[in-house]
Amino acid sequence: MNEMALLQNYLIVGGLLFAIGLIGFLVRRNMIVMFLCAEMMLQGISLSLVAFGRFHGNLGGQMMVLFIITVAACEAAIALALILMLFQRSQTLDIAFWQNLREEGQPRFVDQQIPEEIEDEREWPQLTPAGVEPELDLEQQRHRTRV
Amino acid sequence: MTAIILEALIKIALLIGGLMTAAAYFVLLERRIAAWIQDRRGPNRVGMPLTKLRLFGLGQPLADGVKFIFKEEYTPAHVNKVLFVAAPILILAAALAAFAVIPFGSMIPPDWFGRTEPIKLVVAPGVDVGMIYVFALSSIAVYGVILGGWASNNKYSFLGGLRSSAQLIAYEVPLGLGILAVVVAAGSLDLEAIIHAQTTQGWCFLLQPLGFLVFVVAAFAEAARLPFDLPECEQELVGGYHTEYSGIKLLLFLVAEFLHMITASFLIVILFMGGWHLPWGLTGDPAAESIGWVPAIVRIVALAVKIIAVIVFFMVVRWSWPRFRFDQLMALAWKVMLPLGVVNFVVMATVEQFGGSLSTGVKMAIGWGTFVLSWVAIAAAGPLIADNRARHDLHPSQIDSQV
Amino acid sequence: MNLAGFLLAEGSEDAACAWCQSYPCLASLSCWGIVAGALGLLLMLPGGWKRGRYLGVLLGCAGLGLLAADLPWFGDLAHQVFFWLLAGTALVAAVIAISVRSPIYTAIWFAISLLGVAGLFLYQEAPFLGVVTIAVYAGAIVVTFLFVLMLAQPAGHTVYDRVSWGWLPKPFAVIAAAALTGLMTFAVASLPSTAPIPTADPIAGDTATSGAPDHMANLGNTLFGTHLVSVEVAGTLLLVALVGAIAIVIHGKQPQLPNQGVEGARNDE
Amino acid sequence: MKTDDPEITWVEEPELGLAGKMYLPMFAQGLTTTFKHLKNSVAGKTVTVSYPEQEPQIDAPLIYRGVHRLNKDEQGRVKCVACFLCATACPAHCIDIIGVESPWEDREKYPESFTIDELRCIYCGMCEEACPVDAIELTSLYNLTGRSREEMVFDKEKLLSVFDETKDREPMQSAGLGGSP
Repeated sequence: MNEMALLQNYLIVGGLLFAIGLIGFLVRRNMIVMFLCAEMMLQGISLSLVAFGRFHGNLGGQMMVLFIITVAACEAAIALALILMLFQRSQTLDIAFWQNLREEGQPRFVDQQIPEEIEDEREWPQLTPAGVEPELDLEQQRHRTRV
Repeated sequence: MTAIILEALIKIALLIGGLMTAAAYFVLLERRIAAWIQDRRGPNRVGMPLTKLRLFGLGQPLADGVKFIFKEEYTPAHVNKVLFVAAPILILAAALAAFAVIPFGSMIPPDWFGRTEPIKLVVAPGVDVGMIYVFALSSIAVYGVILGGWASNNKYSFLGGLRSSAQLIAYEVPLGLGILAVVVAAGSLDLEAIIHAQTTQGWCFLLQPLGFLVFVVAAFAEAARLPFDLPECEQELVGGYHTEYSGIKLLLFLVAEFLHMITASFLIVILFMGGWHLPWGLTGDPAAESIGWVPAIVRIVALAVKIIAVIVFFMVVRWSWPRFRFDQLMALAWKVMLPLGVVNFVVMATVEQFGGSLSTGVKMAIGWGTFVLSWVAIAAAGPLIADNRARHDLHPSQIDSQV
Repeated sequence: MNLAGFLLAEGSEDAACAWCQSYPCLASLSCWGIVAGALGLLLMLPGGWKRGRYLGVLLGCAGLGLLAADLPWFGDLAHQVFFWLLAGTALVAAVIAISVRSPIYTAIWFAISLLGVAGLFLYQEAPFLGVVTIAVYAGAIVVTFLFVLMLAQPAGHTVYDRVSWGWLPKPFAVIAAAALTGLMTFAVASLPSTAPIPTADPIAGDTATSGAPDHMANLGNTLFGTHLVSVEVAGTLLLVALVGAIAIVIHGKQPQLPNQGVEGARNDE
Repeated sequence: MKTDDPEITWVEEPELGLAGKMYLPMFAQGLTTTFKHLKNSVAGKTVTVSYPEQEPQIDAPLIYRGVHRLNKDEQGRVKCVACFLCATACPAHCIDIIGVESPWEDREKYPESFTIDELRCIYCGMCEEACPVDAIELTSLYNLTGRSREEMVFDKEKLLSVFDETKDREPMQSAGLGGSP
């Protein structure tokens, strides 16, 4: 098998994963999704490292990936704790909510337009709360069998 | 190449067929044992179809399967349809795929078609990371549970799913710690190599009783068997994460659960009870490259008998112990099993490193000494039984700031 | 040997594309592949035109196909198909992960992408890494993310999952990523095509044995030999992260009025 | 319930000893119990009966509440006097009586028709309690089955035939339980 071609393919795929993660990180506004995109970038880099390691015939690349996984685990623990705290304070996962952390003199970002939800909201039947006599409409009552 | 693929396919077919049949008959066995423990008789009616033969109810699994298949497969309107369907498929696939590296015997002699090397009785022989592969698939199974719970869009299912994923993640830590010492002693992650190591060193549950205990407790929790069946405790959560499921999808969940139990007992037997090995040379020379038919069959039977014994133990425990509360479950994982696993690992690693020349008797003494000492210490320091009573010396607002 | 070279060789030498000679990048399929992929991604990202998503999917697939066709071939069809099956899983799942609206689906597609990456690791004779990626990444980290998402996500699709930061960042992010990928593709393509002789690692041995039964032993030797200090540091880092996470959660639990944080954040201007 | 309610008396549970805290001895104890039951059941000592082959034994047939019967007196006449007390007492309204003037000297009325809807009956035994002449009784017949709803509505003849069927096994409760003769 052509080792060089394998390396090139792996590097391109790793680079693409990195780029996709980058776009996601810059474009999405949900904190957790942004975080997942950062993890995706780490995956792209891991792929390149493993490819290089194999090409050069030593295990250094795999070692790096092991440490990347370790760091990612630490990152996930801390980040999730922080995100939970932020969520408890703001009740939203929107990163734009915390934009008062921005630099001095920068204008505030305000959503220009909010697109309509594509899926229509459906109404689900709900149970009557306990202790309240349910109100049945006449039509329904007529069809009910009497015991 | 073709021969290898063909061989692997035959093994996969045998294994899946065998596992599905075994899961069905273990359901029957479980029901019979449950009945016997409760002084009942259990299902004993369904025998051969179209005849009057009853055969101790051996037709029951067939009837159960047919019933499940012909039940109305009801999908509630409020569920997330894609994930609702994907969850049971995922969990069953993960449960089955774990058996790729688990040996279901030793090997059979090369009698066929001019083969020279023996056929290993494992789908993927010589996988160097076998143990971690099983781990990886057991963590994939968590997806089935959590997605099934979430997609059902039902509070009970969701609570079941959340509980279960927390439980499965928490108990993976003591599970891994229990295995670590065995792996260090065997010097490999390959399950067959671990069996071979035990044939010379002695069975691990005699040498490392503490690790055995930690592993068995964690395996019970991973398989969600009764003292730890929080994901689906019927009394609190209706049915847990599969409350909304019916028909064949429910069957997939139930079969996957039994497969988890079978995996757990396979691992217990292989890692700690010597796999197919029997003492006094009953299973032939373990070091031999090739064996005759008699020891090959004796090995398969020995493995099967050990596994069935462990599964019967699983089933008897179900009716002997009450269920843990969720905080007790977590306390047991983090405050009891984790330290015990670490102690076991440190002691065993030290023995491996510095006491390689010690005799088996001394190693056993060290193992049992560690077990008794650390068990008594942890019982005296933090009782394993969490107190269920309300703290009446505190005002409610002191306990919970939400009040 | 790749598809572009193949076509150029087959095509008439007197190709009318003189400008192709002067701008070689325009002749390469991967250039157009990256452009198509970038456009497709732009259309697929949330906050866009609904119909455009289908067009985006088409463009994205076309881009990936062009790129795959332009990359050097292994010389073995089975390997080629297998590689692009795994890589395609990883990339397509990653694209879907960043373009779906529901964060739960993002996490699930990311997990599928991880499966693809793990498959690529296995294919690179790194079975340990492949399995560990599934066990740790997909099994623990992403499940924890799902856990938090399910606890924290309000019902239904939220506004901030459907919009981006205005209209500006989307095209710019995509252009930046496309430029990055394009540069890298050319850098990689211009690598010398003769492989250097693999330098044998003094401790771990060479790759020829890394898929062999003593792969784990080699890995363990390297990890706890050469990189022992790093292992200690990584362990310490894990411990610190554990303590830190618990500290954050405990410290953040201070009683506070329910709307205090909201007003504090909104009243900054 | 509030934990600080002064009405509540808190009882201290006894402290566990070391064996209790170690959990395993108690686990072994529990396992021994279950194994004992397992062993006994496998040896055949179960409490269940294999029903179609083996009839369950009803220990006290006189107080068992199964299918109704209408008792007859010594001359073979229905004992009922059509007083409607059972129908009044019945919480499920499953008894329907048409009373007409009696052809006999010793009572004023007798039931021309007496039907009980066995599917509607809840087998509470109130009719039996209410009856002043011990005419209606619940027998120990438990295996009441039928193929249609109509079949399960028992008329007077059916109820009297139940008496004929069961009178040898089960004496009238008036004799056994000290009621009026």
